[in-house]
Amino acid sequence: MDRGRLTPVGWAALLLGALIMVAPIVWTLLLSLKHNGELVGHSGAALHGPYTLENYAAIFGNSSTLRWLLNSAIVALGTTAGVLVLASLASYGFARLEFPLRRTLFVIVLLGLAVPSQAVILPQHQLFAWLHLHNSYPGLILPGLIAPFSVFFMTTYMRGIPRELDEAAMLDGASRFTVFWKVILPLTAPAQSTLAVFTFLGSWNDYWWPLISATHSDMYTLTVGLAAAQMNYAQTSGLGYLMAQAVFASLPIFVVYIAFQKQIVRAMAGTAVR
Amino acid sequence: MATLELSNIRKAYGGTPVLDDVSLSVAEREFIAFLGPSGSGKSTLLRIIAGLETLDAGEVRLGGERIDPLPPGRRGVAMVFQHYALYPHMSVRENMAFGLRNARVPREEIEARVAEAARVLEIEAQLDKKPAQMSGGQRQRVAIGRAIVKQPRLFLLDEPLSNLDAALRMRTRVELAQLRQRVDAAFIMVTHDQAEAMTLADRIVVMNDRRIQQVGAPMEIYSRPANTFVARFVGSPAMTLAPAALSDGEGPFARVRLASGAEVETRVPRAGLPAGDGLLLGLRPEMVSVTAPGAGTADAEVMLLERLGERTLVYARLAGGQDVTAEDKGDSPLRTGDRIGLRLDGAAAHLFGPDGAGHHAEAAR
Amino acid sequence: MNGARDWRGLLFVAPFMLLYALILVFPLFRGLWLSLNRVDLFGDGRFVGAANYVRLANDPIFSTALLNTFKVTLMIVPVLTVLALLLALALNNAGRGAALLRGIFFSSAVLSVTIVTLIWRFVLAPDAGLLGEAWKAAGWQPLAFLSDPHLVLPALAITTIWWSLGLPMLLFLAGLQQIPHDMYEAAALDNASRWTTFRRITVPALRRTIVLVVMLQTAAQLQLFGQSQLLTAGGPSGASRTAVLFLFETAFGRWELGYASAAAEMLFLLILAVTLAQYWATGRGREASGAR
Amino acid sequence: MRRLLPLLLAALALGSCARGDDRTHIYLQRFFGECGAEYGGSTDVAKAEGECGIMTALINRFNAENPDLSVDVNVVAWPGYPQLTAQMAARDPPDLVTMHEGVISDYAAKGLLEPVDAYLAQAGISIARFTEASRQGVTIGGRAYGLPWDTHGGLFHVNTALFAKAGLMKGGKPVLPNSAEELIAQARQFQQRTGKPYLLQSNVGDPAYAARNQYSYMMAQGAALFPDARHIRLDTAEGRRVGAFFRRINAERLGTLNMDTPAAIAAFVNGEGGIYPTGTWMIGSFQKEAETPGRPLYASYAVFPYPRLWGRPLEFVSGHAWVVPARQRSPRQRAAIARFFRFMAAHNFDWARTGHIPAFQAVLESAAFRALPHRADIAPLAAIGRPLPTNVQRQSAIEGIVGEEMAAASTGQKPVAAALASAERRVNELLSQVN
Repeated sequence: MDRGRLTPVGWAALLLGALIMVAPIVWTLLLSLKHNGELVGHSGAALHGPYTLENYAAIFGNSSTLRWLLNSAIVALGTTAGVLVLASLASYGFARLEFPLRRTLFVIVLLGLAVPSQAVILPQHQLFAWLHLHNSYPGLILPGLIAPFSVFFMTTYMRGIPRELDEAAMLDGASRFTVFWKVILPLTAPAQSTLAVFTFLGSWNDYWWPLISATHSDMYTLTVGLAAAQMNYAQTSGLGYLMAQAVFASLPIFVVYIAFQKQIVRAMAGTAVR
Repeated sequence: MATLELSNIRKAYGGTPVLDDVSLSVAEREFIAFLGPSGSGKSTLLRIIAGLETLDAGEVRLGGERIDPLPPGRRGVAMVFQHYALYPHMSVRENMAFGLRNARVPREEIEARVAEAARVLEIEAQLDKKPAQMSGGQRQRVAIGRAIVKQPRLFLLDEPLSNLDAALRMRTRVELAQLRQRVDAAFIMVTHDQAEAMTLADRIVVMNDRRIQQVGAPMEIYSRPANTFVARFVGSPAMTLAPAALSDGEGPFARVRLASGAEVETRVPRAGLPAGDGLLLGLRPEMVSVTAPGAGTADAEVMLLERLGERTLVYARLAGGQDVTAEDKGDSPLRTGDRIGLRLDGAAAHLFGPDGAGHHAEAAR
Repeated sequence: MNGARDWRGLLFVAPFMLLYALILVFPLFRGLWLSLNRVDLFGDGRFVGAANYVRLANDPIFSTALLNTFKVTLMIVPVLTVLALLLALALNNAGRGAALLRGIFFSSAVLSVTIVTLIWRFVLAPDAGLLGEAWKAAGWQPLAFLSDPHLVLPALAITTIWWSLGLPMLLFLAGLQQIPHDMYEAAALDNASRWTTFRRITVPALRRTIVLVVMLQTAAQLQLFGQSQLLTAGGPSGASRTAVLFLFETAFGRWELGYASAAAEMLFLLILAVTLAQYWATGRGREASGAR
Repeated sequence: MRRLLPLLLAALALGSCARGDDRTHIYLQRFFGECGAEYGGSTDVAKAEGECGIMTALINRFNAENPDLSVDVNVVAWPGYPQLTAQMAARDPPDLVTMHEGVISDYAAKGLLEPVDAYLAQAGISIARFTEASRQGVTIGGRAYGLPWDTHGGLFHVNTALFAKAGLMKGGKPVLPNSAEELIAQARQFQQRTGKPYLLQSNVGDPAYAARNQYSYMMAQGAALFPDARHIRLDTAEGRRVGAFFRRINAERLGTLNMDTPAAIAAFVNGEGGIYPTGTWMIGSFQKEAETPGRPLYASYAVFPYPRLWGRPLEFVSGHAWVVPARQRSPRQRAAIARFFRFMAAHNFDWARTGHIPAFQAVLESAAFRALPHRADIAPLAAIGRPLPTNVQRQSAIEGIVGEEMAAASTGQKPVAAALASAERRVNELLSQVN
């Protein structure tokens, strides 16, 4: 949009902001490139060389970080896929179909918007214990699947799709499911991407649930794993390695974001189109 | 033999009736227009035929087979939607093929039918485009094409021309007329545009207030409106309806007196007309001509002139306050405020009873 | 609609609703029941009625935690919303520089809370942190962000704002792209100043996005947990203990499941109240739920 | 999404795929940090350094020596009790867990831990071989609930170079105070001469520091901290004396106020202060610094138990123990646990290289231990160390509360009396809720 170029002051503020955003990350990067021993008590040593990749080599050499990364990816992708499937199905039902209790059920879902996950996390923990779901991927994924926001969001979006399309498809002999699958679902692509980004980030950054559900280190997600590794002590003697873990853990998702930045914004914009 | 048979259809939306005991029979290859104001139930009726709405009572039969319990896709009908309802994510080809695929028509046949429809509609070059890349007129053709390929027994058109600009509307009207010549199916078109209905339809079904008001050929609807609603709704500008009382008299035809005192001799048989006042005299503009003051049936004042080129519409007010629309020649010298005389052509006038039912001049038959 | 007014519609919503009932509705009521019991994590308990709630009402630690939660939310949400909006306005163009800056401002959102707190300890700690070094270089006494009870909540707020800027910015960017160009052209023809254009056109057009951002962020920040636990452990002297940290400590540190459940219910009610109040205050609840 | 799904399923299958081997698995959960990168493959215990390194190497070694067993290690963030509690609530606890002795009673009282007498017997370990502090630490009601593994407590880590500069060295040894007044005087002298803080304190995010001070110096004055299993007594003359003393130190800026543990460690390593009161566990790391030429701490490191300030030289100690959560186990697993106990007992000396006091009397008295740097100086800890009473539950949460309140008092955020009263009230309320 060509409306109003930024003033020099605006640019300066923007660049300063960018610097504030970036400085801690650059600092982390520098720390991760230093020999651990050099950093004991002297984190300032990271400002100058020599730099080394040994901390990254160590991650690949022998460490749980890769495993945690895999877990995080599985949980975040699984949650995202699950949310999209469940929310799409349910939203189609709520947006388009008539069935007994439809309004009641939808109101129940809307009420769920106000339930903080913390309000139910303790009984959830009990429940998952009874179901023997702790320390498993389903155990980590399931609580993320029931976000009422996803249904609210998708239903709202689907209601914006002209009903004529459903009707045309029904006249074209499509079954309810075909209408959903071949006509409505493709049209929700922007909403799907937006929801996917939200869900993925939320799941990737979730802390408390994996903290109490994934208690075996081979089931840790990155968040919990790094918290376990990040003892006070490690901050002193293994700082470089710790930071390398942090960088390594953030890299994949960052790369994905950079690669899809445009699509993500466009998808979000598309979410409100029409 | 009737293709489509609607019997005693009733429909209500939660207590509010929208269709009340509607019956209709459509002949083979007939083109029917549902004409009526919005809220008259015409769209609901169309959607009931399509299967997009359920009915509360009654039956829909197509080719003798009862179709109202069937899902829309199995009724052998095709529909062209007001906003086309093209699938935005599919190409034109896919849009047209979608219904056939669902019906498991063999692939070669699908291709053949799509190609034929595209040829007829002259959209062959657009087959791989998405709807968003096309103009409104092209989309309209795709929507028609999507209906054609299904080879339905009945086409349902929901206000098909309302989204087009005036020029395109005229062209498409012609094309629709040509289309019906080519295909072996009946057509039902919902419209609120009487010109569209008059030009395209074999018969017009005028609907209002949950009911069919009149069914008939276009000219019959125009010249013998069944009731005041039809009289007012069909024809532009609308027919003047002036309160009138039956004058005493002996002749076979009714003579009525307007509030202004003017008397009009009609050709409507006196027999069958209710006695006393409470009648309405119906006059189309072409039945009212302008004369010098005092020279006509009644005197009036010009309120407004609408110059249409080849003729001029004169909106005038009689002494009793009754508004009348008259017609004058294109280069009429009249000006607003002029006193004029009006000659009411009683021979072509209509009379409507207190129940609204129309009584028409015998000669018009 | 034909053939749809039947149970088959239920098939579409059933997978979600069943899970929802199992994982959200059931625990919600179970939690309510637990809150009426004196029960530990291992299930030995007895019904005590409202005793847990009475205790909560008289527990200064809990009220401090609640107060902290509200304070930190109030520190975060307005600043975050305004910053994200300003950024979106500044970066809403197609240039390469803007794309790069968008990437930079979003980058922190991909970090997990563990990493964020790890990084920010090194920024905030007065004796070893980036800010401390900067302050010292300027010849000032470094601010004790993590140990001064007056600075610790702002420290959490700064960390959180830094961390959470990305998504609201993205939402605003998306919202800005919705505003028809001709509205700006019309405004330009009307000789509207930039400020007027912003106030009369941009803000109203973004109203729904603003409401969305504020509501989402408020709900999220009222549940702030990881930053407080990992960065300050709730200290000093509970000055940064949030309601959720209280809940966590009570449940898993003190094993008092019933008491923690009561705290969870209180938190639930508060968030519900705040959300409803916002919903109400924006006056367009109807619009948000009805339309797109 | 359609492309991702198969990938996801494959990953799931891979992840849940059972390891098909016939080794007996026991699941071990510990804190001490994760250092697989450095010690992941190492079985050379003697070369390992630090708690994490030595622990990792020891377990690697055990796995290597026992090919029919597999100890699967789970590293949790210190102290790991919330997670352990969550696991137990989920009825899925590990087989072996590192636990502070003060915490054992919580779990033992609930029947969540197995008494380990049988394992000890099978491993040929007699309780009589434990040090007094260790024996007390793991015994509840006459039964042993864990294999004690060390005794640890607070120590004054001293920078002797700065002490020399401050004129506080005598006969090559730092001069430590023998009373509260003396400490203040020496601290003032130290700060005057060096311009650096006398005490480096980790008051931020480390409630254990303030709690340790409070416990130790109240015990030293003969105060009964826990008159019974349901009560703590802090708001006493002794308690106020300790609280006021640390308040005074901070009011006079004789100690640092705003450091967290990493900052305090860094400060000490960089020679930024005289004394860093922290635990036994830092000896190894600091000694390494002291042996590295060019480092600020080079050849200027000494370490001693907390000095007596009032009453008797006593200090609060705790210990690490290996405990066995109650759950179904096969005889082979039980045998494996016994073998693990025997192995760990045999390597108690290796663990003592971290700086902790060994749990076995024989190791404590061994020449090898005495030959380790500073061990002669800290050995008294075994004698003057006093664990908390094992009949009081929730010691971990109590330490958190006491530490939080006393840190607030010592840094001046709260009046001492108010902090003591508040801590007492909170702890007693907590204990009253214990079922």
